[in-house]
Amino acid sequence: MTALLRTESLTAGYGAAPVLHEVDLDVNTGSITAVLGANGAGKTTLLRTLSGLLPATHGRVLLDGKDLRGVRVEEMVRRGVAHVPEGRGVVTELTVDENLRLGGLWRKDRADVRKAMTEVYELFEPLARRRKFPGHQLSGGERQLLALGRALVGRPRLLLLDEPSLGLAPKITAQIMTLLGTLRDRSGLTVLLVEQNVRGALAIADEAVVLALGRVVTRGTDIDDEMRHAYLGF
Amino acid sequence: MSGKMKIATIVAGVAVVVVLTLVFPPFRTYQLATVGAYLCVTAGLTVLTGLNGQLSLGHGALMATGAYTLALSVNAGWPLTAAFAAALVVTTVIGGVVGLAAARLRGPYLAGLTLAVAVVVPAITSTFDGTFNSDQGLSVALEPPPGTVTVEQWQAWLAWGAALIVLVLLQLLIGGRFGRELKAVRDDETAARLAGVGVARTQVLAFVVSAACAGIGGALFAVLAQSVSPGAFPLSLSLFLVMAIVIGGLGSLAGAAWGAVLLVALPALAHTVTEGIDAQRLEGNLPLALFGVTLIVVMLAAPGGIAALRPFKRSPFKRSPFTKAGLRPLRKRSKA
Amino acid sequence: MDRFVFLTFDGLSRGAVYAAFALALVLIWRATRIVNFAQGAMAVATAYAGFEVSAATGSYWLGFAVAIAAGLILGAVTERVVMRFVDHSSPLNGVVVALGLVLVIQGGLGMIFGSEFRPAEAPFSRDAFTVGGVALLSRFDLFVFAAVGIVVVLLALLFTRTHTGLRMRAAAFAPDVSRLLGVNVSGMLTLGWALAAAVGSLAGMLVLPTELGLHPNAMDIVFVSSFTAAVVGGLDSAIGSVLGGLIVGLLLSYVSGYLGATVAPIAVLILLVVVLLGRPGGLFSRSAARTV
Amino acid sequence: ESGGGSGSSTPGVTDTEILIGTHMPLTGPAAAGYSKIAPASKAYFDYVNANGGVHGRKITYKIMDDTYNPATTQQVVRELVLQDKVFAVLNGLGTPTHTGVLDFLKTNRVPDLFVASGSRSWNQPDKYPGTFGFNVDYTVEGKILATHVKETQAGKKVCFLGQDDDFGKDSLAGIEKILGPVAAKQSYVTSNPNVGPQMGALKQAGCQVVMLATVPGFTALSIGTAAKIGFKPQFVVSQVGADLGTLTKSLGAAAPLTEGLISANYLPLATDPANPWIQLFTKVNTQYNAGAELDNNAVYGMSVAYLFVQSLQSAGKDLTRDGLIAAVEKGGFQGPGLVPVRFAKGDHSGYAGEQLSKVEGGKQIYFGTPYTTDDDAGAVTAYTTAPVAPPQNGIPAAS
Amino acid sequence: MPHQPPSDGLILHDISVRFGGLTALEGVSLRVPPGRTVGVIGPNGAGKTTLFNVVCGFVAPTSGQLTLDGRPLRPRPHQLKKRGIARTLQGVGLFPSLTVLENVLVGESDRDRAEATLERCGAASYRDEKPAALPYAIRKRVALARALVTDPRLLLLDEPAGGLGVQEIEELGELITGLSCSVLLVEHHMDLVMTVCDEILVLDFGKPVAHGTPDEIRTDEAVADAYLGAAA
Ligand SMILES: Nc1ncnc2c1ncn2[C@@H]1O[C@H](COP(=O)(O)OP(=O)(O)OP(=O)(O)O)[C@@H](O)[C@H]1O
Ligand SMILES: Nc1ncnc2c1ncn2[C@@H]1O[C@H](COP(=O)(O)OP(=O)(O)OP(=O)(O)O)[C@@H](O)[C@H]1O
Ligand SMILES: [Mg+2]
Ligand SMILES: [Mg+2]
Repeated sequence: MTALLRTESLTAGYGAAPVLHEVDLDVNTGSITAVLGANGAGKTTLLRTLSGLLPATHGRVLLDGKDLRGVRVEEMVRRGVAHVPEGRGVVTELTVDENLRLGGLWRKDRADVRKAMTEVYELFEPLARRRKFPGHQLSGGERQLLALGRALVGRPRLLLLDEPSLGLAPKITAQIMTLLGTLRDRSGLTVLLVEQNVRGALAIADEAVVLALGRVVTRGTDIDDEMRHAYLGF
Repeated sequence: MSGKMKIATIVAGVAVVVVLTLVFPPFRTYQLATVGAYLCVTAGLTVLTGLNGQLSLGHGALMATGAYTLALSVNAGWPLTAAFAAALVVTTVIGGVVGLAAARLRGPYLAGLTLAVAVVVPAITSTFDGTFNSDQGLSVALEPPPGTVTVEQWQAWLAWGAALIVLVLLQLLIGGRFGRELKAVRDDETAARLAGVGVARTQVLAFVVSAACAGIGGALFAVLAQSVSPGAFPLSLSLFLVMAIVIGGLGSLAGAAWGAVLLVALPALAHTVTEGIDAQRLEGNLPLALFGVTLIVVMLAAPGGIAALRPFKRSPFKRSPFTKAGLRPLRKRSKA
Repeated sequence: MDRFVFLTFDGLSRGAVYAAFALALVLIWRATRIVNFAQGAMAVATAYAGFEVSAATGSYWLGFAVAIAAGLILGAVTERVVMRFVDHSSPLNGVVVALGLVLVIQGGLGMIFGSEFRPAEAPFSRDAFTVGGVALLSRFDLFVFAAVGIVVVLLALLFTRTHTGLRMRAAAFAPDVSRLLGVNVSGMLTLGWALAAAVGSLAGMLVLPTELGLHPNAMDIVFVSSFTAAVVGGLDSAIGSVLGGLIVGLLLSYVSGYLGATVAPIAVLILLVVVLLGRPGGLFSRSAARTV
Repeated sequence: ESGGGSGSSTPGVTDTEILIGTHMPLTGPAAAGYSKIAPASKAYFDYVNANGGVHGRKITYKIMDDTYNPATTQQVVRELVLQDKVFAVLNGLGTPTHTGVLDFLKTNRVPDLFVASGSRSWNQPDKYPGTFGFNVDYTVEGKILATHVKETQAGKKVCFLGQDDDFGKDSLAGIEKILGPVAAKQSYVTSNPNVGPQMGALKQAGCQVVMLATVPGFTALSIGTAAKIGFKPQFVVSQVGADLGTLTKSLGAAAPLTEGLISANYLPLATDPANPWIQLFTKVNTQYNAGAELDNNAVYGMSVAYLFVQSLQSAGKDLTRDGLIAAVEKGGFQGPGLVPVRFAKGDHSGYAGEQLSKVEGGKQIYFGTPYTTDDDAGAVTAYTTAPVAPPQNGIPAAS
Repeated sequence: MPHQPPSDGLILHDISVRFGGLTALEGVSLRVPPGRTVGVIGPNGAGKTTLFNVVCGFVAPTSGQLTLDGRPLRPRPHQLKKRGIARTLQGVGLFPSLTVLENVLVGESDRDRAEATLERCGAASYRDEKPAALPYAIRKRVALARALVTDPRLLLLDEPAGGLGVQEIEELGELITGLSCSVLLVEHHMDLVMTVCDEILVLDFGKPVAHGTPDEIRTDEAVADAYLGAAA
């Protein structure tokens, strides 16, 4: 397998002191990588840096071997990267339908966008009931579904998910994890999955990366007990 | 800075100004007096707009209320202190009425309502011209200052005495619980309600407080000019007040002070800089344009206002607006 | 009765003009969430350009086209050169910069063209058709109605039917999220400003012939009335702003006609209070947002 | 201090210079027209300065922009008096603006000459001994215009539209002194540029003559609006709002509507090249006013400056503030005016009357003789003294 | 904390809420007895937050009654504090321009109490920081502290464990168990709900579908079907 995404000593932060330190990462095409770590470890920061919302102060990000430096945030989605940010990012003033449409606006293949929207509505039934509702009326979980569904409408190659299970009912969470597995297997989707729901994430992940204080402390297919105790608290 | 330190700074600042009035030539003293009068208004407005997030484009009208009340009281033979008290009471009441309506409104809708308040002054003075004497306004018959004090010094002391009281009271008010509640309401009304803060009550109170300050400021203007007329309180005055607190630094009394200074100094400076040039069409227009350019440049270079500038810490130019936008937490923006 | 009919038509023709300008305010509000206080000054600047060209070439419509084009350019330039560098962490920063722009534009126009009134010609006769001795509407009024109607329809289509409209709204509400979704936010802002300024210029070309004439401050009062109209109708609604414009126009006309011109601003204030207390987001506002 | 005899102790006066100042709207909505006045005055002073000045002193004229905002007027006048220490304030413009500084100027004993407004407030010698008017007052004008209407339009229905302030009220007072109550009266406010309802009402009242106390923009608007609704009365317009150049520009293609418009004035019209004063002012204007056009506003500015130089000449070499005021009160000035200025010990009002004008063939021309009257019950009488010609060098001689 | 035990806690009687055509709650009755912890669970959009909004007065019920300690409750959000009710929001809902300590002080201006509560919620070391720069978990603790500082008799917690790590949730569980007030808890994290709740109400499409002890709910078929799925 080839690395779809690669970071080389990636360093980033918000002020003078960096939050991420020299992060090296290889994410293979068609794999699910779980990014784990305690609160404040820098998981969200990592995703924001990958999608370009936050500029890297040092190091670089490669997608398909190409350096992403200088690529604008709005360009990323055209390269197949979809970022579902922490805190959902539903445009609350737009309707559910408009939010979903927004996810596929950049795509030329209109027919497929419509198809993808239909799929999302089938998948996430609560959204189907609320097509014409403005986003602000949705419940917390419904918004999370909407953000996720919107990313899927773009048919990304690489999906950056920041705690997708936040606020979702257990049944739906499980459904989504299954869906990620299916998409990986069927269409070679690559996922970088930030989760607090460690068990659920590890259950489908091909690989796991544990961050602590902005550094990668361990990675691999299974996390040993020592690491679990030290960094994940169980 | 602790609350006590801030009050000490205010007192010291006012003391310095009073000393200046003793050494300055009369026109500079008069300008100082004007700054003091403006300061009362900007301080109140920054509490309303800066701390509580309510934009008022109608504070010029509240100043007019204070000014007319003082003029009518003085001309009715009331002593100056009683006239000031009357101005305070009347503007407080009017501020309460406007505040009650304002508390239901947000953003541009509040701006629209207060804008309508701002432009109603001339209409009222000419509708009730028996009392307010239409466009020509009223003159204010003031007693000459006591002893050897010059008129300008007397005016400056009056203005800065009032400013001292206003600033100290406001500092006491915003330094404590009320200040927190103002900001809480501005930041998140729902969370504020749940924390036990009466949102409407806080907003009305903020309006009343700032209206009272505007009333005092307006009354001082009546004393400074010894006359009041609607033309002196145009819409542009209300807009300039907002500009002053934003450029000065929104939400802090220091910013209000900067704003008051700028209101007097900037137009004068723009005029002085262009004085040598006298081509007919440039006259007046050049300072105007220069004034505008200054506003824009300051706003772009120092988005937090002058009071927020820390010249030796970090240049404001270095922060690109784009990375800045990227920094904003997504959570807050999308209200999710 | 004749008087009432006369005042009604007078108010409608005046109101159409406010509506035109309110539309520009609504457009920029929807596209950028900014109330552009410089809208009036920008419109005047482009109208100067337009009438200058009309005077030089003798063709009203050439000048008209130039004014609209100048609006597009001025709007885009304003966004690219000034507005995009404004820190929007406080919404007031944009307001202050816009007010600064007003001074720059008015000062600049004063320097170039002087502060005398210049004629602002109307393309059609302003003589009203009279029915039974009562003056109703003029050809020019009909032109204004038609222009406003077309703009309303186009705007409604733009915002609700087109991808670009959706992009513009998303960019205005949630810039960061929109960028993640591939929306060229900065482009949308530029486009929003350009379109709004062009609509503003159109409004200026419609308004100025009914005003005292062309002057750096010519739109100051129109701005106030139109802003009121937009607020009455609801800033998010194009239809609302047109209705708001007509309401304000009618109110001013009836009040001036029956009670005297002096009390008109008081009537406007009362209108605002009544409307906003009932509907704090204007007549055409949607239901209040869920906050918890 | 102003009573001191030596020039050096008088503020603003040195052996070589006299510093005076004024406040005017140079920017903002009120600047239209008015912004040309002060530069014209200044041009005339430059002309005088280039020809040796007055008693060897050059006149420096400091023009402050107050945007017609009384609060700004307060600031700039204080700057002139306290900071720049001007000798006098000349031709400060506007009723509400200047009213606010009357007391201040009085307290500081600053001569306040030739205020640019027709309000009657300037004529209060007891209360404001240093303040003098210039313009004919609105009531006097109203009486003169009304007399003409009474004589030529007998039996017609006469109506009135005026600005909602002293200008409108004083005008109407003058008109009604002659005609009795008008058939219908309407008012407008400058903040609402739609006079449709007002003109509609006048049309409905069947008015045949409409007398306007309006500023130029609203004169144009009223005439335009009337035409729009098919209402064509005889317009009789106050001098303030009847400058044909300004009206023509405002009306644009509709300019022919001004045909037949009746007004009055007390200064020669800029469009009369045969008038020797206009010839003088044209010369000064080309040399010293940066190529600006000589319109009636410029003529006004130069006439003010001329009268001021006359006053200085009359005050003598030993210039003091009291001396200047005494010289103005002595009166007897003869200049470009069609009627005399009235200055005397007990009278500080300006021009005593006006001559009627009419727009004919796109040109504003005088007809008949000038009239004078007072602002009270006095009769309107013809003034028959022939106008004087300007001095050879264009500068008033020391008297 | 010594305070008068309330006579009979919060009682919701047959509450229904409709938003236009949408029924968010239908015939919900519930009692939260003093000192007890009651959980409300259900699929997304089931009406849990709406139930809280009814108790807090953000939403007026279309029908039904509320009583608190035997007295009818016609709540207005900012008067909840007086009636001894506190609530956290589903998100975080901190005031971004106030420091952590000031955030808590808005709820209760006694400085010592505020600091003690922060300490108890494990956020004392951040007292002078602004919320924006803090990790999500810390922000949630501060929000909890702001609710707790008013010393409520009834605490409404809307997804307090959202975004928290395993250890954090354990600590939160201990904190909730240690509270002497009654608690109404909405949460999707089943481990937490099952350990801290005395009884649980399950909503689906606004209707109560089950009510019972954690053990009863765990084994309820309908609940597994609608809510827990295979994960249970
Ligand atoms: N906007 C910001 N400004 C300053 N510091 C920030 C900002 N956002 C995050 N930080 C800091 O960066 C560090 C990492 O935060 P990040 O949000 O990446 O953590 P996380 O692993 O996603 O945690 P969580 O599980 O709480 O979401 C934290 O210490 C936080 O305080
Ligand atoms: N103010 C409102 N206007 C319109 N619909 C609303 C409003 N509030 C809630 N709803 C709808 O009512 C339903 C219940 O919403 P609620 O927020 O109570 O769900 P919830 O059970 O808290 O879900 P979650 O677990 O996802 O937070 C949702 O479908 C929502 O769209
Ligand atoms: Mg995170
Ligand atoms: Mg919820």
